[in-house]
Amino acid sequence: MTAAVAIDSLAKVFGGLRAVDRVSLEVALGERRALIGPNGAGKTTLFHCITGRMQPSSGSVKLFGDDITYLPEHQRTKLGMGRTFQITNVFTDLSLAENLALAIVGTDRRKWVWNRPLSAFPAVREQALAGLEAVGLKDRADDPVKLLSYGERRQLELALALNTHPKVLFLDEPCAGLSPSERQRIFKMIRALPREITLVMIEHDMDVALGLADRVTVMNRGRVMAEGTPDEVQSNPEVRDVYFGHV
Amino acid sequence: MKVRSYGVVMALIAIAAALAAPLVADPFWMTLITQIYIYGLLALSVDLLLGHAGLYSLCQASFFAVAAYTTAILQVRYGYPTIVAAPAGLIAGTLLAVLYGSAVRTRGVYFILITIALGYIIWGAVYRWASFTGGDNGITNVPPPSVAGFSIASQTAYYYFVLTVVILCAFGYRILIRSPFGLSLRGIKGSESRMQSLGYRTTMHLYAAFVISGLIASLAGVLYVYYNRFINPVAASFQISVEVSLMAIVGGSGTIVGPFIGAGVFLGLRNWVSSFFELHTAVMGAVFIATVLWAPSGIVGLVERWRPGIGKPKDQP
Amino acid sequence: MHSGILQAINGVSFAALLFLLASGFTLSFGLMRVVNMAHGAYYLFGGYIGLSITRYTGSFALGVLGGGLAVIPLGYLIDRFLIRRTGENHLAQVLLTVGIAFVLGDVALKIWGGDSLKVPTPIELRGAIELPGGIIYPAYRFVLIVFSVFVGLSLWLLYRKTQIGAVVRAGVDDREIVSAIGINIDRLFVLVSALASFLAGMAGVVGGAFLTLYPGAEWEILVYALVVVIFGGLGSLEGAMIGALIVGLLDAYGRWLLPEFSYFVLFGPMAVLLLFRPRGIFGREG
Amino acid sequence: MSNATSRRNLICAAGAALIATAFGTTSFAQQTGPIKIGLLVPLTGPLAAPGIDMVDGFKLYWDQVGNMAGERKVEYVIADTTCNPDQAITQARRLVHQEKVHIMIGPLCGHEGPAVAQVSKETGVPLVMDTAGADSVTKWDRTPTVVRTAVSASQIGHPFGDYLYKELGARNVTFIGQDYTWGHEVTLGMVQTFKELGGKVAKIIWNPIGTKDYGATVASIAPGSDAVVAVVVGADRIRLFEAWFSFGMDKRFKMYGGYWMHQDALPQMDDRAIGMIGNSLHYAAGLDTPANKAFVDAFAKKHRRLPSWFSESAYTASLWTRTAIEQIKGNVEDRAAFLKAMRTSTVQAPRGTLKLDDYDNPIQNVYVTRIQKINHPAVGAVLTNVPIKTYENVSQFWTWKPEEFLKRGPYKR
Repeated sequence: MTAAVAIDSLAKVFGGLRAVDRVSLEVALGERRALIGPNGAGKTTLFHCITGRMQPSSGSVKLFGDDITYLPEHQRTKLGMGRTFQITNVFTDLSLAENLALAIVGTDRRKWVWNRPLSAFPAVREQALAGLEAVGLKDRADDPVKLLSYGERRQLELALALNTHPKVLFLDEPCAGLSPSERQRIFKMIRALPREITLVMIEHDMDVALGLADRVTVMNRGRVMAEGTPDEVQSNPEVRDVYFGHV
Repeated sequence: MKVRSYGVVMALIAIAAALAAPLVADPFWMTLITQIYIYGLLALSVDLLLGHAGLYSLCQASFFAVAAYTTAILQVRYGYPTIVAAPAGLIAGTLLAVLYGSAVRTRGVYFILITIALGYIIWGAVYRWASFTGGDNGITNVPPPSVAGFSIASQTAYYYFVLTVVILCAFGYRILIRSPFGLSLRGIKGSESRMQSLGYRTTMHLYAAFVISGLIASLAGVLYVYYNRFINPVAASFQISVEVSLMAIVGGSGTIVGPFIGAGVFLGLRNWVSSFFELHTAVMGAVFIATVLWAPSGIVGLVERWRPGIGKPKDQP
Repeated sequence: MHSGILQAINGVSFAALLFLLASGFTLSFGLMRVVNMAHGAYYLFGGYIGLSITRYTGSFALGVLGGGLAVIPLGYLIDRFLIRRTGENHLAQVLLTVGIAFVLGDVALKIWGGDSLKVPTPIELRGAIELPGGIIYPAYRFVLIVFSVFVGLSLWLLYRKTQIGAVVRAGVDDREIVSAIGINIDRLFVLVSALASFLAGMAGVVGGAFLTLYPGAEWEILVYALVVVIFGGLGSLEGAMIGALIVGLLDAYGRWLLPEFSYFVLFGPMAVLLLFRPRGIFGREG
Repeated sequence: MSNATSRRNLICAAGAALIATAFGTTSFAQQTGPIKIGLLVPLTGPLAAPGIDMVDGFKLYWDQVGNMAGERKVEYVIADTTCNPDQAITQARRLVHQEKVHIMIGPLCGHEGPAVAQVSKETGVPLVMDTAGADSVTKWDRTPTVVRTAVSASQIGHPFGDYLYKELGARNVTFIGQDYTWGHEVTLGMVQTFKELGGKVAKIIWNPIGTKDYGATVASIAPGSDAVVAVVVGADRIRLFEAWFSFGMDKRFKMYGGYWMHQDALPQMDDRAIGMIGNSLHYAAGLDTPANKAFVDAFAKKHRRLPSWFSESAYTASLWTRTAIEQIKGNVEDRAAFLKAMRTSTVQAPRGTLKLDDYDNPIQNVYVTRIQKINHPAVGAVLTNVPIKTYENVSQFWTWKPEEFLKRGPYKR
């Protein structure tokens, strides 16, 4: 069986700095993988290279066996890749429903329709409301995003990614900057996702990461330093030294 | 649906006023209002990019001028009828937009600068290629538009013609910006990176918007040449591009009426102030400074602010 | 052959003036991310003030200095109270500074009138000097080239070899770093913006001595300055030098060899360059 | 423009008085209100200075005659065209429809000329075209309601070509021409007469208006030229002057101003200009006639400078207009009569005796001038143009038959 995501000795160099240093990684179909490591370990850069935001300096990325290393980002999305951003990246000038509508039509040809108003697509509206309901924001569908709290925006961030119907979902610190109770909320939403969706998630919060993930990859200084089940990783002395030593 | 009915009522009042204008206004005001419609349309073309897609194009005068020149040259020099000359103008301006559209590969300041450069190329061409464009003197005596023996010769008739075209354009524009495509432009303005990750090839969307904007500018150009019966290189100048974008901002960027209100304020002010105050350019400059600093959403934005209780989505039943 | 060399020197002398104007523009963009379309108006204002000083005192050198200095407070006030309020919104900046340029242009028209005025140069600079090969060249322009090279060299040394320059360069690369290491970025901004204003005002005086000053001159020269920074890359001092040379030479040779296409010769290559290298020759990608 | 529209506009503009026109009668209800004249000039923009010269000449005349014409008071409105045809059209329409002027005078910039002529055509309000010199206005694109009191571009060019060959003895000439319509027509007018006599054009160097650096221009003068002729406008006049001397060209070539050292530019030039041929023009401030002396003295006394041809032009346009108004006894509501009076009267202007030809362009003297320093009581030592050769009663068609000229078509580069 082919892996959902397969990365082969991927590297990204900025000037003289190797932000990502020959990382190889395989995530199986349906797997939930957490990516942890101290600040500056190269996790987000690795994410950007996988999702197409950045071009890797060398190495390759495969999605369901197809080489997508040089594919533009929007085409990756069509192949079933979804992502969230570490720094909330939603459309603040639009309403929540419009945010979701953009995600819903983004992967099909309706995004090019110019001669009919959006309101002529009741299915999109319905889907948007359903999508908002899934993250508990349905009653705010017509509010502008401006009025949302930070925590609610994080929920919308997740809803946007989910509504491109991803088969593989990359979550970049979904709980970044949230209060413990808000974390729990997001955590629950992620946990409730259907198992068919392969998850790759950067997470600082060890409890969240370990409680959610099937397997954990630990990065440090651009390299993978350990990989295994949460238990294995937790008991790895090297990891404890580098990572838990700080906590 | 209080808001919608309010908007509809306002639109109807505006249209009724526009229809009645020739009955009360003297010929000078009629020409001025016609001019406002045409420049408003050009400002609207700027605002499709500026207010929706977040791109600031400073070469809109190029499409305007190329369309106007094409129509004028075909009519005056080669004697083609309006039915050929006007569509040819539209096509020529739009083709230029298809060509210049490659500018959407850049963003931000670079986009602004490249469009300035592209604008200067057209200006230089119409200015220097005197044997074809009439150079500085331009092309005069463009006949009134006439189709199948029916000529729109009187000022009032042309006024109504322009009004009809502008209203149709405004409706079309309204559908466009409310369509999924229109929404995608606002999405790109909000966050291009997010749009890409949602599956949009953003450059293509911007390119399409650029071409549509060029088409609207070309339409304004064709309307202009039949209005003024005269065209010269000033129409292609950087100054015009700047002025129409200022109209869009002053009126209210991202709205449909805004650019027209802006055109009215700009042209009205210029004609009014210049009749008694020497430093009228300074007055104009001061208006822009004030708009940018204190009323970035323009006159429409100010009106919205002073209209409590209406226009806020929360108040919907 | 003879003409070819003369045109080259012509191009270089025009480049010398363009560099004075464009270097300030490009530096203030590099550090503060400010696109200042009123830069041409600074040029015009500096030129007019320098002209008045020269007429009053009879000293061209005082005029150059005074024209430059006089623009500093003007630039500071505009920067501090108007441009600063737009944050990093380039669009608002462009509109705002266009508005400012309109106001300044009209005020200048009111004060100095609509005639094209020439800044009087000292009598010893009015003649021509003979170069080897029998080429006669205006002494003034020769001095302008020397002056501009001197200014360019000083700027380069300031930029590359001093503490302040290092901080400015760091600021161009990453503003957060500069704030993080505890440097008062505001004071740095004021310094660079004062320098940019000074250079523009000074350029107005030295330019006004051979291009004359008149209403509308601010836009004509600004367009050239924009082309310079587009060629060179926004924010790069070296780019401004190379860009000024390219534009000066393209302008001189273009008008000599292809007079009918002189606008294309200047703007055509620029448009093509921008399409393939949107950030100019020295601009940084990404 | 259809009859319907022009009639509508006529009615709007002049009111009941014009109902008579519709009946084709010759008796007009004479109005007693003031006569309103609209002056269209650029007060801002690149040609603001000549625009102000025009305003000064215009006002001087009406002050001198106590703002009266045909026993009616004269009021004027000055509109700023900014040297932009678009703005010129709008302002002309404003003058006609809002200010209800009876007559328009102006504009200044060549390219505004056809634009304002069009408004005159649309509305029927007579236009006394002043200073805007586009050849076509009195040749190929004539408008019945437009008469010209200033000059056609090539009218001043033709005599200079003749002078260049016959009196200056030039045989192989480089021309420096301003690259826009006025520049083309003046320059190529010279080239035409010069070539017909057997002269050879070594090179024509075209410079767009606002050329910053004349170094490139003077460097590309054809080496074997025995003379260089300059046709330049605006700020370019001073830049060329600077470049000419600082490149040491005065030691290598003979330079003649075909259209160059006008009175408004001379204060920016200096004594190096003395002795040079400055212009070939229908007016020179140094013209030694009583009429001109009176005009120059009055102007200098008031404005502390000598009048440029723009000032004289607006002065004369006003004089001519008033002469016509006097002839029709102030009945400016009768536009046809006014235009007829303009076309038939002979005017003694500061620049000489003027009369319109059959194509509505003045037949007038053209003066080739030399720059001299004179002492004017009101201004002091000042450089000015002094005529050294007068071509009398020059037609816009020079010595050709009008039909011949018209068939040949406009001068184009």
